Amino acid sequence: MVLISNFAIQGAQMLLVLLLAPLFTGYVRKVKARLLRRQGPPLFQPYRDLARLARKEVVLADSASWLFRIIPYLVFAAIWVAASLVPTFRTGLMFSWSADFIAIIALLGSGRFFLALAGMDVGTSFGGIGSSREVMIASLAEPAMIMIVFSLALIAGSTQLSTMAAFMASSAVGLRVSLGLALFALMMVAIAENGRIPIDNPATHLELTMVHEAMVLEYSGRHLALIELSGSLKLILYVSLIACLFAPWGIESAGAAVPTLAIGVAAYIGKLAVGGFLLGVFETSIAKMRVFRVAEFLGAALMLGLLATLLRFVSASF
Amino acid sequence: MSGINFDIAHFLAGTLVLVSFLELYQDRLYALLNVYAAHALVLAASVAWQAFVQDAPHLYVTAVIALVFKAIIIPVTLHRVIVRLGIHREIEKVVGVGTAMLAGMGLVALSMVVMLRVTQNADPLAREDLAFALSVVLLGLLMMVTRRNAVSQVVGFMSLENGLVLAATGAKGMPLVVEISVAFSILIAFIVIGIFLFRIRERFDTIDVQALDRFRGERR
Amino acid sequence: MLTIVLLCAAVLLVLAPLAVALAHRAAATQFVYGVSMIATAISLIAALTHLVAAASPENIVLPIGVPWLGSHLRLDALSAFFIVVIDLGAMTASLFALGYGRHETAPERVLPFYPAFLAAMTLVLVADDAFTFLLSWEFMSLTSWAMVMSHHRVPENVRAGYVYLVMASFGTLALLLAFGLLAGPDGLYTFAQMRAAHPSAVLGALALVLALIGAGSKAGLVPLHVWLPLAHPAAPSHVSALMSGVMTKVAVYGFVRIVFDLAGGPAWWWSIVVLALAGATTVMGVLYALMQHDLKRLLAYHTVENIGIIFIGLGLALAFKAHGMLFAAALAFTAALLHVFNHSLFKSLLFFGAGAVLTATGERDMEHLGGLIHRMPRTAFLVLIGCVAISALPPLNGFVSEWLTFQAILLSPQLPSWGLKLLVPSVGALLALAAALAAACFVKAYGVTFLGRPRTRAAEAATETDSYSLAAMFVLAALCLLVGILPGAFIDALAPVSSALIGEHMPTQIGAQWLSIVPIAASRSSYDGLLVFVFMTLSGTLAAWAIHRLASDRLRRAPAWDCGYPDASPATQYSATSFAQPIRRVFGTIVFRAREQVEMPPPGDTRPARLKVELHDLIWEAIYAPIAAGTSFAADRLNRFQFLTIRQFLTLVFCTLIVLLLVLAIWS
Amino acid sequence: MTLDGMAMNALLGVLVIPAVAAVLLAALPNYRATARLNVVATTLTLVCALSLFFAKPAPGSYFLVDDLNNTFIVLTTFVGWTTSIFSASYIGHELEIGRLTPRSVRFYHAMYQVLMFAMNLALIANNIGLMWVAIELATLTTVMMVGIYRTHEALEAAWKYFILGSVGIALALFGTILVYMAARPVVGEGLNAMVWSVLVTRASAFDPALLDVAFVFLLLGYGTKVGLAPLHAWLPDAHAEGPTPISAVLSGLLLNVALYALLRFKMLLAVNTAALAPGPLMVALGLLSLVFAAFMLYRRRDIKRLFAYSSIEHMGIITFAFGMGGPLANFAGLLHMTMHSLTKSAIFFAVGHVAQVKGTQRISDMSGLTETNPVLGWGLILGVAAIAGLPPLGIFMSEFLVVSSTFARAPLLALVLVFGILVAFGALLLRLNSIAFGEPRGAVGKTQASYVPMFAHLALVLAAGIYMPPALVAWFQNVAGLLG
Repeated sequence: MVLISNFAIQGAQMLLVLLLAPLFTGYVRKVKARLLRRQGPPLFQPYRDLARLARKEVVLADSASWLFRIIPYLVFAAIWVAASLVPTFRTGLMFSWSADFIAIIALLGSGRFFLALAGMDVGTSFGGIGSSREVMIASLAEPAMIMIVFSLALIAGSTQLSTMAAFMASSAVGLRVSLGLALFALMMVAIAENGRIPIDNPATHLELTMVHEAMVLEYSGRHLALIELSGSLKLILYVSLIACLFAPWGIESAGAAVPTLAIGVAAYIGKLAVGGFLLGVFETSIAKMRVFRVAEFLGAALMLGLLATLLRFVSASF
Repeated sequence: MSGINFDIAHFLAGTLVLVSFLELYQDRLYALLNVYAAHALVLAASVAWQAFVQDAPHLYVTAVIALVFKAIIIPVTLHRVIVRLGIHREIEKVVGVGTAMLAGMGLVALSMVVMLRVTQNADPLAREDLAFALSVVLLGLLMMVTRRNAVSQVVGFMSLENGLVLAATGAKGMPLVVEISVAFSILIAFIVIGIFLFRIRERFDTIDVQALDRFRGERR
Repeated sequence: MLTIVLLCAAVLLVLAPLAVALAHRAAATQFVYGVSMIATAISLIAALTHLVAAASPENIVLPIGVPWLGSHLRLDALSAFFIVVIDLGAMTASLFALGYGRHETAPERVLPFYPAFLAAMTLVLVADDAFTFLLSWEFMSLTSWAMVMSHHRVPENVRAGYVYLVMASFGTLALLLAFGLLAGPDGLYTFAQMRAAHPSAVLGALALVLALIGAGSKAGLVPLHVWLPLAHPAAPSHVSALMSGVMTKVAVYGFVRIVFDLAGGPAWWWSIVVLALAGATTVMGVLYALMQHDLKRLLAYHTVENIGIIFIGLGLALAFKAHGMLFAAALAFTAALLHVFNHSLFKSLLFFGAGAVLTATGERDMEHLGGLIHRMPRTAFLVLIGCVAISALPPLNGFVSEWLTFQAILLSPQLPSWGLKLLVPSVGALLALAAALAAACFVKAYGVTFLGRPRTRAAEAATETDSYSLAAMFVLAALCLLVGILPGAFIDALAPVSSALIGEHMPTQIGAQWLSIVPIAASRSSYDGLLVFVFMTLSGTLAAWAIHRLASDRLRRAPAWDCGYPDASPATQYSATSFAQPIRRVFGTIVFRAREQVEMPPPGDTRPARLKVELHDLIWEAIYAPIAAGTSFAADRLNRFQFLTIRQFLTLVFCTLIVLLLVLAIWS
Repeated sequence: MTLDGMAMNALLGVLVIPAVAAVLLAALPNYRATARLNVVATTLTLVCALSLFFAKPAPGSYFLVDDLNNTFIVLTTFVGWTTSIFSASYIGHELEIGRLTPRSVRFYHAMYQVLMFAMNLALIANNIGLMWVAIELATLTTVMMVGIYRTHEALEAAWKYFILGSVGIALALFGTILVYMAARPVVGEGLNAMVWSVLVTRASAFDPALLDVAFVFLLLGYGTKVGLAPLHAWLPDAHAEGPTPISAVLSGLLLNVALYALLRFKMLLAVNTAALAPGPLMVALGLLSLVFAAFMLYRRRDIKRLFAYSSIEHMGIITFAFGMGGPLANFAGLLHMTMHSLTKSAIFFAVGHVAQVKGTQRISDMSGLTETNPVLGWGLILGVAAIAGLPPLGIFMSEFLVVSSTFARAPLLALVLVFGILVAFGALLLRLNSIAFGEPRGAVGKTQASYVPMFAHLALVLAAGIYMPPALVAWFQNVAGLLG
């Protein structure tokens, strides 16, 4: 019985993030549009886009290989698995122990690895630009992320997201310098990883400064749909990550009864709304930076993370 | 051994050192040869004296060799060689006479210091003799390294060897002395012939760099 | 078991002279590699049984070597584990060479040394006295040197061989000093005696430094790594695989044997030295690799990086051991050993791939390759697995060992000493940085070599490699996946090693729920490669099925879109150099004093624009160039003594005499 | 006939056979016959030397056979034997190309035997005067042979060797006289005061000061023959310009003989506690020679000169080892000495053939030897690997023992030693690479080389590196004990 309910909850979580992801993307777009005094596309536009893309036929470059065709599925799988292991409305998910925080980062890493390969596959100059810039950004973002993990794990005494979230929700945390630094770094990394302004602009094409879009330039049809979907999944993943670590309120602990779960879900959706709004505000209020400024931006994130970790190492009171 | 014998032996050895200094002082080849003859003469005398005092007749042989071979034949031959090869008569020195002299003094002092450490129970004659012999040897070496002409270097080597004979004869009852002196005479003969053969190379140290490179077989 | 291992080594040693005799026969290649494969397979099984059975050490003393000493041989858990690593690599390499060796131009320059090399490595691992150890150690260098010189007509290879052997004997001399120290003035050369001697702190410290120099120079620790990227690529590919994937592990073994086993209890600052070097090695190695466009050299530099990762684990183990935190020490130590195993797997796999590419195209330079995935799909697939593994991405094996290392780092705040408190997290950051950069580097390597469009005729004409090579690569790839999804079994196999050297071992992993690994406690951290793998396959196939079923599965081939700049020329693709440009901009300017200058001809001028990139190998310029210069300066100065005149030589003699006499005079 | 009598005969045989052979060879005109006779003579000598193992004659006032010189005698006669085999083919080739005339070959063979005689005499002499005479004889004969080609370089080299040698002779004699002087008050006048076996028993009572001075002179005198820097000047040229068999004998044997003489006197001083320890002097000269020669190796362009300098280097190591003393170091020194003789002569065999094939001794004119003459090339590589102390060859073991035993006693010295070894290794490898590998250059003619001696030596070196027969070991250890 318990087993089944656990399965059910795990499945619910997977579906939840999958279904919410496009909506969240649409929501952020909407927010940005409103802030720019535009009407903006309807909230559910992303779903329509995905559906249309999925129905269209795939136009594949002559020089594309078999790898190019399976990569979208690989990327989607990696990111979906990662997203389904981040506690959203309830900790102690059934399979949460199968991959801790570090493993989740690494899963995202594999997703990026394959996407970058896809950029190189067709053998076009744009794809190359995209991939090389993507790996450059990643080479700074990942260590920063690991540092953040370190500092948080040292506070919570675990790299297990459920445990960490539970600990954060408890009163034992208190306000800590390292927490602040980690949060700040995490936000910077999240922005970079999701290719948001000021690192990259998801809404542009044919611009020499684009990164993510250049990589996936050759994709079309269902492949493109999957990649768009994984993009939204990644975004929602990061937001719920920040939510569960720094705003763990309302996350139901393991073994909570079904009706109370509804509260958890509600809280989660609330957090998403806030997070999306803040993201929109941030993006509209800042200008995109030159590609090689990104290094400094992420370098700063890395330093913040390292500082947080060092503080934790030096004394447990930080 | 009675005092007088000791004194004479001592005197002769001392004279040998003195003559070595004279050699060091010369700057003409002929003069040098003459001085060397004197050197050999003194050696002969001292060896003979040793033969007498130790009543070791075989030492007379050495004395005779010294007298005939070193004091007469060699100088004459070298004289010939110089004439025949038209070696010019200047002795080319690396360092000036004065410096050489000072160095010589230093060497004599050194040999004294080294030898006088020898404890008294080794008999005094041997001790003094060794001191002088060592200084003669060192002076000979000094001469070899401060002279440029082949001939004067040979003379240096020969006076070095005189020092050895002095030591050997001074060493009472040492076997093989004669054989050794003979062997050395042959050695010297070789050297003289050598110079004769190597007439192209009047000096042991040429300043001609190409020649060096050619001969050393490097840098071809 | 030991006897079996020794017999296999003996067979290999006998094989060497046979190979000399047979070298010119047609069947020689098949014969030599076939026999080597069988021999290594047998001793692999023997060592594996010894390791898994956690049997007690076995000793044998042969009446050879230093006369009054004999040659002591010993098989304990540590050597058994490393023999497994060596023989696995050797076996697959021989299998690969069964096919690859056919293309060898001068087999008589490789065949005799190959089995001798394998035997030497095995003997190093079972040696139990200093003489036998060093003998086999240097013999290993010698034989591998001979194979590096096999293509001796290429001047670079000759230079590589030179640097290699000089560095090798430098390392050997350092180890010799270390052993001389541990053995003491009356020559107690057996390891048993050294263990019994319990060296003092100072002795131990000196031994550590010397071992770091000796073993480090063989393993390729920065700054002693310079020979490695020269020598490894120069050898035939299966030998490169052995040198990179396996011989460096023998060096690690040497370090572990001396520092953990012989040198007595560690002092806490040892770990500082080791960790600092290891951190530098890790990042420098991968940065060097990123700047390469020679495939095999890139792989060689990655060996440097991975050696760094291994030494990070060892350094942590030292730190924990010094502070008596044996449990954490066991974790770090196991992580290091597991990475030893993993690296031997995927590095051999990748070098085999490079070898296959080399035989198919005759090219090592990535800038002349491309699009091979179309022409050699199987190789491409297997190499891809290797790339994912070495980039430490789940669910493959590379990630597991790095994950364990991270877990060990997370335990280190309990370390009391301040130096470590500051050093360890920075090392962790370096490790993370290296991991990310490695991924970038292999995106570059794989993308430029196998993906895109062929850049030269040679790349277009490539054909799939032979079945032997494919088999060898397949075995390794399968193992990479296996270790990735079932790490628990392998960790348990390492338990006897760590309990022998650390005195403690990680909790038994088999039996944790769903075959996950739990280094400390389930609440603290756990990872389940199997489950992640299953999840990914499930969701991937699910998505594919759903879309193909519910939406469309139609597909049309067309020219590449490329934002509407259709350009047929493959020259417009991103090259390896251009791919590395952003990272070069970010890191290279400091680490390599990288300078880029662009010559842009004025409008109307038809000359092509040129981009010149200038890189400096600062380590070479700072350390090795001065040494070379100094040597030749001294040689020139002293060489004047060859050209003195007889008189001047006499003067030398005279002066010596005077000096000695003066000594006498002053003495009294 | 009694065992002792047999031993006495063997002893005489070692001397008489070469002497007789020398006379015969001087007389016989025919080349083939003389070459054969040469080999036969050396073979017989070897047999006699070997028989000395089984029965040693009682020490007389002139002759002495103990473990120490037994080692050297056997080594000398053995290398002399193999070298005579090698020289048969080598000199044959020299005759063909007309570098040597039949007359000079006769002279050469005669001199070869005289040299053997002199060296054996020096080794078994119990009388320090006799020993001196013998070594000088050996020197003079080698002078003759070095000059045998009558080329300008050869004469130059011979002349230099001659002059420096003579000075060495003089110094050594002075030292000998001093030893006599030291001995006389204790032992009494006459022959006994020069008999080593007597001296060594009474040396403790000798006047230390005299012994000190004596040792300084002997060190310089015989050190000149050993080729220790800075007394080495004659050695490279003599090796380079003489016929290769002589280079082999010089490096392999004569240097050893001179060092042997030094060791005898070192043992004298070791007995006398008041005298200064000879060790430090030998250590200093040894290290100096090692480091100096190591750097000199880098600028060599002539292949024979290259290996001549490597001989200086190894003599340095050996002297260092004996200077350090102690069972381990002495054992290592003896082993190193034996291994060096075998290896270096093997290398010179190879080099001789290489020079004949390529028609030059210039390293820059020979390249890719493993392509053009594989057997020769790999033989040379093996030889250089051995001389560079790479396993599993013998010198590795001796260097292992020297370095490891020294480091525990005098770390700094060991560091210098290691430094020198490494520098030398770098130079040797550099040259080896350019000779054995790379695009083949120079003439690629074949030669009727006799590879047997070379590979015989290398096989021995290899065997010794892995397994040493207990008899040999016991014997070395005994000698090491004698050396103190």
